Formats: sequence, C-alpha cells, structure tokens
Amino acid sequence: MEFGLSAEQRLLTDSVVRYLRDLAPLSRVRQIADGGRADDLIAGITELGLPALLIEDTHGGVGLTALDACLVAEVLGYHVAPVPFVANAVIAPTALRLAGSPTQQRAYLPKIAAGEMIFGAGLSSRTGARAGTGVHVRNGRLSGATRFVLDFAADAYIIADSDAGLHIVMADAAGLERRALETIDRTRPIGELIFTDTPAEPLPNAAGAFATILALGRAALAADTLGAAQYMLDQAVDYAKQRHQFGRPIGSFQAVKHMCAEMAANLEPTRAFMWYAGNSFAALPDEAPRLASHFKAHISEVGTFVAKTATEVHGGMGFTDLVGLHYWFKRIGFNRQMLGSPERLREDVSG
Amino acid sequence: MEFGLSAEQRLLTDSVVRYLRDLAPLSRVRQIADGGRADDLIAGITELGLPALLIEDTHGGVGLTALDACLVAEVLGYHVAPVPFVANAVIAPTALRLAGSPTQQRAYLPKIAAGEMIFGAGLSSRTGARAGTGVHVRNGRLSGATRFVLDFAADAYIIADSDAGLHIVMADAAGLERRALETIDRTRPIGELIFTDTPAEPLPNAAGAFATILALGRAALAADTLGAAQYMLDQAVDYAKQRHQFGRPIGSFQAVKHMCAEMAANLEPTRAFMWYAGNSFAALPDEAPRLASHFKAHISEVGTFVAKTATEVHGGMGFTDLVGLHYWFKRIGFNRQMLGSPERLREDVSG
Amino acid sequence: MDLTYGPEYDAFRAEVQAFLAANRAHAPADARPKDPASIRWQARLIAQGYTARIIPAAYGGAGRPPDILKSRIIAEEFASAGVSMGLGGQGISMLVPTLLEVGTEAQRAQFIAPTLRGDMVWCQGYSEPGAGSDLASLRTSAIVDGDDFVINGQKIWTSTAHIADWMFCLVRTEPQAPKHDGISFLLLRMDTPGIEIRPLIDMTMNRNFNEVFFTDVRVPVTQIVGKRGDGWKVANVILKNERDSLSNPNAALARLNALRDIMREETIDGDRLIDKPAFRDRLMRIEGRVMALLFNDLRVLSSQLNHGQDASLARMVVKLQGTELRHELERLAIDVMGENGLAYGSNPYLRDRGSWQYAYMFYLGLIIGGGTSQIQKNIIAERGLGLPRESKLATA
Amino acid sequence: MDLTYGPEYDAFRAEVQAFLAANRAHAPADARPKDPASIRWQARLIAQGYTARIIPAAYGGAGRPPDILKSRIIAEEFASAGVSMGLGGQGISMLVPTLLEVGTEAQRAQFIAPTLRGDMVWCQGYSEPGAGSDLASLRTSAIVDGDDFVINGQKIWTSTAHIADWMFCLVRTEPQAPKHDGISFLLLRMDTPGIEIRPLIDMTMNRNFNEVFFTDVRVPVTQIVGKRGDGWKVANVILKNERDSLSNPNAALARLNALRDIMREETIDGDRLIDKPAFRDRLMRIEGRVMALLFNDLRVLSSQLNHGQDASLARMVVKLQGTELRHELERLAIDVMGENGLAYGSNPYLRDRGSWQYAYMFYLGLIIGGGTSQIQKNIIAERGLGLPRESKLATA
Repeated sequence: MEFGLSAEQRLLTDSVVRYLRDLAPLSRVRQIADGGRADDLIAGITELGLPALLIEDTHGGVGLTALDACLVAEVLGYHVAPVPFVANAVIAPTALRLAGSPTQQRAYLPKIAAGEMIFGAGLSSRTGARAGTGVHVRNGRLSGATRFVLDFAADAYIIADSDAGLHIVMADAAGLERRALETIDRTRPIGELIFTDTPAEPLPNAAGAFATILALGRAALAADTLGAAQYMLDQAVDYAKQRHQFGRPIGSFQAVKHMCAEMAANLEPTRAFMWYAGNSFAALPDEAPRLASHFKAHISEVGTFVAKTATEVHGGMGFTDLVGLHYWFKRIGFNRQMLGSPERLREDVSG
Repeated sequence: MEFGLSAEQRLLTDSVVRYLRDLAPLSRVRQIADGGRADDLIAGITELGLPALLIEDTHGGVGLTALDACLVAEVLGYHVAPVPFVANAVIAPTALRLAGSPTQQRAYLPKIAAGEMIFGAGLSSRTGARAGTGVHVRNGRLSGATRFVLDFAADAYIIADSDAGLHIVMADAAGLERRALETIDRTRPIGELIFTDTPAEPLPNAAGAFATILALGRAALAADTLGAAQYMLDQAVDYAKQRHQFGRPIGSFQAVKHMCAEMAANLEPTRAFMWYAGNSFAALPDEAPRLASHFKAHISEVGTFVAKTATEVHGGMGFTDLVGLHYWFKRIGFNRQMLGSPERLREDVSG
Repeated sequence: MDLTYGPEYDAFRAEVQAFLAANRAHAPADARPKDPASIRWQARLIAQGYTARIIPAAYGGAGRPPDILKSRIIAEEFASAGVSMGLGGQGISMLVPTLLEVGTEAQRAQFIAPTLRGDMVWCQGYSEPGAGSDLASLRTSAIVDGDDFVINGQKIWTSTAHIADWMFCLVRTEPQAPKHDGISFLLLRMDTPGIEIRPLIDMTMNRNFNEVFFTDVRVPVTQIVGKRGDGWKVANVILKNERDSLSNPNAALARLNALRDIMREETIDGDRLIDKPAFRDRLMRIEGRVMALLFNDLRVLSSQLNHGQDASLARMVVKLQGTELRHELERLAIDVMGENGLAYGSNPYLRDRGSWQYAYMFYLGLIIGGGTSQIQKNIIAERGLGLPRESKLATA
Repeated sequence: MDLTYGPEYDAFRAEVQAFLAANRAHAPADARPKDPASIRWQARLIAQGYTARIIPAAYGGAGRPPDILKSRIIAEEFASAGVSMGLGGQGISMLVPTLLEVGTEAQRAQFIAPTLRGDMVWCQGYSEPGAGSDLASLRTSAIVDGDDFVINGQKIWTSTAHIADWMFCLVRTEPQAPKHDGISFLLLRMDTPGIEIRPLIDMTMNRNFNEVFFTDVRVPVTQIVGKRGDGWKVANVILKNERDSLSNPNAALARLNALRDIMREETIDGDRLIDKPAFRDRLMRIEGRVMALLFNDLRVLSSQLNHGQDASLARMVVKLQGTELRHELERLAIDVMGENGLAYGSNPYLRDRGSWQYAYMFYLGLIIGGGTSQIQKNIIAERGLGLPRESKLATA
C-alpha cells in the first residue's frame, strides 16, 4: 500500500518545475500576458513531453496516467504557466483515445505529441450553455456557437454539440468564425467559435466517453488551482516572515499567523484529494467523474479562500502588480468557472 | 427623523430587565428547566403587562406596537426567560385582532391580557409540514396533527389548518391529545397536538391575515435570538477580560480579540434590522412579512455564529453547565428552526 | 420611531429634484480633475450649496449651516438620479477640513478656494513601502537647511500624483523623537525639482495609484501645517473620516439590484439564473446582510441627529462589514455569470462594463486599504468592546 | 500509487472478518469500565491480538510486532461491523504507553496488566480551573512530608473520576522552579482520604466529566513516574497522541451517509429533503470536505508505511479540520430536520437516539478541548509553516 508519488512522478514534476522556474519566471509570464508570443515555451514543454503525456507510445506519446497529467497541471498552476495544456494535452488526447476512430487516432495523436498540431476544446454546449450558444449538427456540418474555448490559439478544436456528439473542427474550416475573448486571466487565451454550416469530423464513439473526457478536463483545471493556491500560500508565508511592522515580522502576529494556518489547513488535504481523484481514472474508473467533480468543486472553494487570504496577508503589496500575485488570484478565479462552477459541480454529483 | 427607541420604549424594556434580573436569574431558570413551575414568573410578567402588550385598551390591553413586542422579546431572550410569550402574547392576540370576530375578540383578548387564559400556537401545517402532520377540517372539526406547538402549557391554542384556515381549540376539547415534546431548549415547553374530530372555533378572517400573524411570530423569535446572542457576546467579552492564561487576560490575545470583534461586527447591525422590521408592521405593513422573514433568516445565521464563537471564547468553561451558557446556545438553536429555518425563509422572500 | 424627514426636508428634497431635472444635462458622466466640464459643474454645485456645503463662503464654499439631513438628501437624490456630485479627491475631502481645523489664516486663504473650485488638484503622501499598517514608522526625511526642508524618501499608494499640482504629506523631521512625535505635515508643489512619479498598476490592471520618489526636494519651511513634530496629530484630525466613505450600503443595495436583474435576464441551459435555488439562496443571504447594513446606516444617521442615541459601535463596524459584503456580493455575481463572469477589458460579453470583476478586486483592495480588516477588528475589540490593548509592540 | 494492501493483508482482513462473524455475539454494545461482559470481551480481544496489540505479553498485552496496516484493518473491520473494540479510557490510551516509555520496571509490572484487563480503571488529572490552554501554569501542589507527597488543589475535566480506581496526575512539586520545570507526574489511588469528586455536567446535560478536589491527600513518594520536576516531559511523551483520535474521517463519512438517509426518508410539505436544492448543495459541500479528509488520512497512513513520504503538515491539520467539519455536518443534519432536529431526550421524533444534537454540542466541546482550534492554528503556523513564535508571554 503506497498512497504517494512514485520516484518517476517526482522526476517528471521536477523536470517541469525546473524548466518553468528557469524559462517562465514572472517577467516572462507578464510579457506573454501582455500579448507576447509563447512559441518558445510551447516548444520547450513539448520537448519535455507534456502534450504527449496521455498519448500511448504507439502514437508517439509517453503513455502516462491521468494522475500524472494532474501533477503536471499542478506545476503549471504553481507557475501560472502561459501555455496550452488542459485542452491540448488532456481533453483532446482523451477524446481521441476514447471516442475517436483508429484512423483519427493515427492522424492526430502523433501530431499532438510532436507539437505539430495544437488542439483547443469547446465543450460549453454540455457544461452549461449560456444564451446565444449551442451547437447543432445538420448533414455532418455544425451551426451555432460555443464559447469559452480552452487553448484557443489552436490548429483544430474538439467541439461538443448540444446532443452528446463530439467533433473535430479545423481552425481554418470554412464557415468558422473565431473571436478571442479577453478575460481576467491573461495567461490563457480563450475564445468563441461561431459555426455556419461548418465542416466537421465526428468522433464516432462519443456517447459513452464524454463523462470521462469532461472529468479529466475538470481534474486538470482543479489541479491547476491547487498549484496556484499553493504558490499563493507559500508567498504569503514568506512575506509574513520577511515583512516587518511595529518592529517585528507580521507573521508573529496571531491574526496573520492564523490566516496562514487556516490556508494551510484547508489546502493541505486537497493534495491527497487530487492524488485520489487522479488515480481513480485508472483504479476506479466508474467513480472517476464523481471524484473529479467533487475535487474541482472543493478546491475551487478552498482556492477562492486562499486567493483572498494570501492577498490580504500581503497587505497593499498584494493588491499591486509589483509582486504579480494577481496572476495567481485570477488563474484560480478562471479555473473556478471553467467546465463547471462549484454549484453546478455539486449539482452534478448530488444525483 | 428619529430611528431609535423612545423614552417609553426604554422604560418598558428597563422594567422587564429589572424584573427578570431580580426574579429570573440563572438559578431560577435552571429550576424551571429542570421541571419546576413558572407560575410566579408568569404572574409577574402578566403584572408587567407583557401578555397585554399588543391588545388594545378597549380589551384591557396596553395597545403597544409590534416593535415593542420585539423589544420585549429581545429582553426575554437576553435572560432566557422561561415564560410564554411568542404564542400567547404575540401570535394569539394578533390572530384574534386580525382574523377574529368582534365576539371572539371580546371573549378572549381580555382574558389573555389579564393572564386568565394562556394561548399556545400550532402553525406547523403552514410553516413546513413534516411527515405525519397536517390538520384537516370536516364539519367544523379538526383531524390530524400539528407539531412544535409554541407555549404548549396553555389553556387554548391557535391552530393553522392545511388550507389557510385558523382555529381556536380549547386545551380540554374532546378528541384532543396533547403530547409534550422534549427539545434541547428546556426553557420553553413545546408539544404536539393530535386532533380526532376535535371541536374548534374558526377565526372568520384568517385568509388575508395569516402572513402578518406568522411574520410577527417570526420577528418575535428573531428578536429573542438577538437578545440571546447579545448576552453571549457580553459574557464572552467579560470572560475575556477576566480570564488569565499565560500571565495575561485572554482578551489581550489577538485571536480572542478578533473573535469578539467578529461577533460584535455581525451582531451590532442586527439591532437596527430588528428596529426596522419591527417598525415596519406599523409603517410599511405590506413589506413587514418580507422584512421579518429576512430578519429572522439573517439573525439566525449571526446567532449561530455568535453562539459557537462565544462558547469557544469561554474555553472548556463554555462547554460545562457551570456557567450555564448553553441555555442561550440552545435558545438560539431553538429559535433558528421554529416557524421557519433560514433556508425556508430565504425561499419565502426570494419570490 | 419616525422614519420621515418632515415637511421642511420634503420641500428641500423637492428642490434638489427640481435642480437635478433642470440641470443634469450639464453634469459630466464622471467628474474628473482638470476636466473643464467637471469644473463648471463643480461651480454650479457650490453656488447651489450642494457641494462644499458647510465651508465658509469666504473660502469659496457654499457657507450653509451644517444640516446632516440636508446633506443626506442631496447624496440620496444625486445617487438615485445617477448624477455626479462634483469633484472629489483627497484635497477636497481631507486637506480642506484639515486646513479649516489647524491651518493658518494665510494657508486657508491660499489653498481652500482654488482646491474647491478644482483649479488646484492635490495628492496625499502618507504611506511608504515600509510603513503601511504601521504608518507612524514612516521614514521619508525632511531636514531643515536654511529656509527649506530638504526631503528624501519614497511614498506609495499616491492616487492622482501624476495629475496633482500639490501634495500634502507626512515626513520625519525629528529623527530622534519617539516615532509618533517626529513627524511633520508639509505641503509641496508637485513640480518641485527632485520629485519622480512612477505609476503603480494594481490587480485591476488600472493605474489607480503611483509611487513618488523624493531626492533632495526643497520645500520652504513655511509650508508646514501645524507645528514641527505635530504631523501625526494633524493627520489624525481627519484620518478617521476616510474610513466611512469606503462602504456605503446604498451602493451595495444598488449592486444587489443590478445582480438580480442579471439573474432574471441571463440563462444557463435555458433556465433563468434566478430560478437556480442554490444561487437564489446565496442572493437572499446577501440581501439580508445588505439590509442589516442599510438599517444600521440609518441608525448611525439618526444618532447624529438625536442626542443621547449611542451608535458608536454601530458606526465602528461599517468599514469591516461593508467591504467584506461588497467583495462577496461581487463574487456571487461572477459565480452566477459563470464563464461569462470572467469577461474583462474588451470582451463583448461584459455586463455593466466589466464592473463586477473590477469591483470584486477593488473591494479586496479596500478590505486591505484604509485600515485592514485585521486593524478594524483590533479597533472594534479595543475601543468598541473595551478589551485590553496589546503592548505597543503587539499592535498590528 | 497502490491503494491495495496486498495478499498478506487481505488474508489478515479475512481472518478478522471471520473472528467477528464467529464472536460478535459476545461483544457488548458499548464497552464500559467495570462491566463484566466488557471485561470478558477485552480478554478475548487481547488473546486474539486485536487490542493491546503491540504491548509485550509480559505486561499482559498481545505481544505482536507493530504493523500499522494490520492495526488499521482491525479498526476498519470492527468499525464497519459496528463491533466494540474493547475497553478504552485514558489508562489504556495514555498511562500504559507512558509507563512503557518512562516507568520503572516495578511500575510496569504493577500497573500495566490489570489496566489492560480492565481490572484497574484510571482517570487523568491534568487540567485545572486556572490552567487550561496554559496547562503548565497548574497550581495543585504536592509537598514532601516524610515518605509522602501531600497534595492540595483542584482538577477539572476528569472523565471517569467517579468510577476510577487510580488517577495519574500532574502536580507542582517545585514551586520555585520555572513553570515547566516544577511539575511532577504522580499516581494515586482514588480512595485516598481527602479526595472529593463532584460531577461536572456539560452542555449535552451528561456527566461526561468531574471536578476533583484534594485536601491534604497523602501519596507515597514512590508513586512518581520519572523524576521530580520532570512531570511536564513525562506528560508530553504521549500528549500528542491524544489529539489525532478525536477526529476520524471515517466516522464523519458514516455520519454523512446517515444524514443522506434521513434526507431521502424525511419530507417537508411532502417533498423529500434530498430534493431541496439548498440543502443538497450544503450536503455536497460537506461531502467534498469529508472526502478531502478521508484521502488525507490515507496519505498520513501511507507516510507511516513508506519512508521518505512526508505528511507532517497533513497530519497537523487533522484535528482542526476534523472537529470543525463534524460540528458543521451535525448542524446541517439539524437544519434539514428543522423543528424535528431540536428533539432531545425523551422526544419520540428523535433520529438516531438524539445523536445529532448531542454530537453537534460534543464536537463543539472537541473544538475547544484537547488543544483549542486557536492553539491548533498556532501549532500549524509555527511548526507546520515555520512562522515565528510569539514571545512566551504571547503564546495563547
């Protein structure tokens, strides 16, 4: 019995940590958030094998597990890494593996693994469609709109229609209008896709697979929040040790101390939650969707609390752009809403 | 413009405070909670005019307002007074005034005012009927059951049936079974009434009046919670000043200080809420039910927080029967559920 | 209990309404410093007695007698009409009352009228990177050299520094004195050589603040308000007023109603958001809290009108409760809008010009600024409840 | 990651299950001190190695090698079968490990076996009315007079004092020494003259505790554990173990499921409670928190089995999170039951024998007791996160 990370898992996350620490420090994140290109970082994480993570070696991938994807997502959140991941490395490979035809798998998986194609994902028709959205299929072509498309700067998209189907749509397809949407989180591009009789390639086995695909996307976003919240807590603790007011470190005041303790007390158990939920995709696949939804709902609440409290511990400095803490604050806020807000997730699991 | 208490209102509450401080100290409350009789206290508050409060002088009452009833309820809560009030002095007089015939008013109001009759109230058919309850009328007689009857040790009851009707039932009526129900709050007797073709006297104008009757009962229970929570806060602050640990008063530790500050910050604004909601029965009668429900929902949440936190400030002592703080804790818990729990109240006002 | 204002005030309210109806076309959408339309509107409001109301006419104010209800009626009517109340800023709200209280006659004559008119814009130099909660530990130094103070150091959180003509600031003039006794309150021109202003972008990505650096900045010794070493007292004449204005429950009510509108209009999977019970429950919970603060505010107002009514604790909790409430209210709005609630900047699905995310962050700033929630709790516990003060060392 | 226990342990689990199937008829519903059936059951469990498992056979224990997984399997299977794990109490859980660690051979021989058998019942005398959080400030004095300590003072929170044969307690033997250095750990018979026991009723209205008063109580000087003045260290050998057991997430899960059953069965206005979205949302929110602690618990277990896995912070937060969670879970149950949730004592509408109200209050007691939440937060901040300690004066 061992409920902890393996040496390989530690090596994997260490390699991503080292890469991001060196090549994606806050100054680089800012640059990309301000509109700079992330090509070199995308190339770098591709070299590290991130898009290939969930792809079997027969398709040029490294064939790791859902838990490994969560661990990587956690590291990406910790560094607010401005790179595609949740759609391109998690949702798309999983959709192709579970719902795609062998031909589709052979066509696309090697390209994702090699970084030759980037996939976005537009699932909003199935995760809470807002007015003006919804995707309908006629004669194999799509009409309608899907919003909040993850990893928007992509070559192709996995699209959920309003009737339990999944499709691949090329970014340059006829009748496809792409509109980037600005959000508070400038580390991750999202956008809207508007379809007008747009050619699409259906994934033949979508029906039973969607729950798992969505769950894995949720787990990855939730893991990203865990990482981001851990960073904010670490920063708050550091700041509380260094910042002096009234002649002593603010971390020696009981109020500040207890704010930090409450963050840790809420956050630390979510790590085991992530391990268990991530591991369940292999160990308890029937329970995985429920566990992933519960994990995302829970970490979203904890993350919101940590984001606010860590900012408060930083005092006015936390409110400025100087220390950049807000990138993590906003990333947590972004993850909270995407692919299911806490209320919706709790509704999903209460059946 | 004056949004505060009048000199008369202060005189009224002062007289009740003085009476209870002298004649209903904790030792006396305990005695009654342990089964002792409260006859002398009931006589005493009758002499002070409490049951007569809302009854017009033409019926032997003192003709005061809903706000005055809330102010008295607040004092009763502050002293966990083990006496009838919410049903006997608030719900029954209001029901008779708004829904009763002139004959009924002449028959019962003077007796309530003089303490010659005590009324209980069983409204559960209209405030969230649990399985096994519900009251039905056939040929003017009642069948069924109502539970959680307030001021249970009574001579007669105001009963809400399941179809918007109100009735007077005598405690000694044929076909009436009375079962006392033990709850955590031993300062106020409640019970169940089981009707088997029980004779009852309908109140002819019940239809439009029920909302106001219920609202006033809710406001009174809510005011009781405010008083009880204020007592718990006062005790916690006193204890924090007196109790020493680690060589200094515990109230000088930031954690304890902030617990007290949070209680005060949440509780203090509820006082104005009570004034406004209480005053609305006269000043803005159409808005009164909504304000009373909102007030009760809000003070129930604040009260729950204060009850827990004040107990925590007392450390182990708060958990014992020695300081008796639990009587207030339980009174707040009791009020929270009676005549509408917070979730139900919020559902009521969200229409 | 009497919640009416009485006939004199009803008449005054009608007068304000009439003024608004007749003049609102002249009002700028948002009064901004140095904006000619705003300055014209300001002059009209002073003439009418609707701003600078109780400041003597000799100093350019409206010279009306103090009347809390009339001031409130003006505020209520302007708010409900959505019309600008004229120029704000720390010169008008903080410096003018300070000079009225402790300035010299010459200072009053020189500064108050142009400030009220909007011809002289001020910024405030109090906080420093190392002196936030513990403001009295500030280290920007002013050393006398001839007829001048020579200032070196740094200020932060200086809103409007980049457009201000003048700054009022706290500097350390007596380095040997105990920390509260070594501070002086100075006035200085922002074009004095040696001042450098750098924008301070905040988490909303706006330039709401600046940093200001001083290198050998020379200020005539006459430009001191109060005596040398009395700066802490001078600043505290009005510091306490600042906190109340940050958390107006009427503004919270307006936001709540705007959120309810969104919930009635927007849908998810075809259902109106207002019909989602979990969201509705949260909305009603917030509404109860808004009501508590609205009525609490009325109580505070009444206590200012009626002697013998004590509302000091009620007043003391306003900033803590009000800012936390707004932060949560804005968060609820984001949650009900879901992914659309993330919209910011140029996003076409913004509601209310993106103000929900903006206010969600801005109110977190207010929870921190102007006396953090932690400090508010200390104040409530010590001054409101009489709990013992910690030793000086431990007052965070 | 491997959540299975492996074949050896699967076999062991089967063995435990077989034992339970064959023997559960002999188990008392609740093991109680001095109850003959409980004492017989205890003997059977020791013989089987299911309690007192790793205590040497020479002292009356089962003498098995330590095996965390087997211990956990036993606990899991007994809990899931709802069978008593034998006698508990502070003698077995606290005194026995203390004597094993720091007792003399004579003390071990005299006390451990009868304690394990249930023939010798103990109570603990640590807390005093003036020494709660600040336990080391205790003042009950023990002065040497000839061959005896003479004890005067008072203890509080002494559960089972009224049925105990012996007490282990902390007393002040060196009044001149610094407060942590003046304490000794004594053993004494409860029938010693001069001991008075008064019941301490708590908010649940049960006698869960007592007060114990000492007036010139004479105890032979040989009945000390450790040296004079070492009592604080002796007590701390095992004090830390106490805290974990107060908040078992598996128990929280069982309660959550019981609550869900109530919500499926009970109705309001004819609607099942589980169909009320506001309650369901709260239930799911609590379920998420229960899961977090369940998996956290698994992580702590794994860290005890696998070297190099650090779960110290994960372990440190268990008491704080677990007790607050239970208190809230019980409160949710009361809320969903509404007025029926108020039932207590003889009320015919009690669910689960009134345990919801009982546990709601009892868990508030646990939030306070065994290291209050405030103290837990200090520990997490200082030991878990490395934040600076306050000066000694300020450690509350």
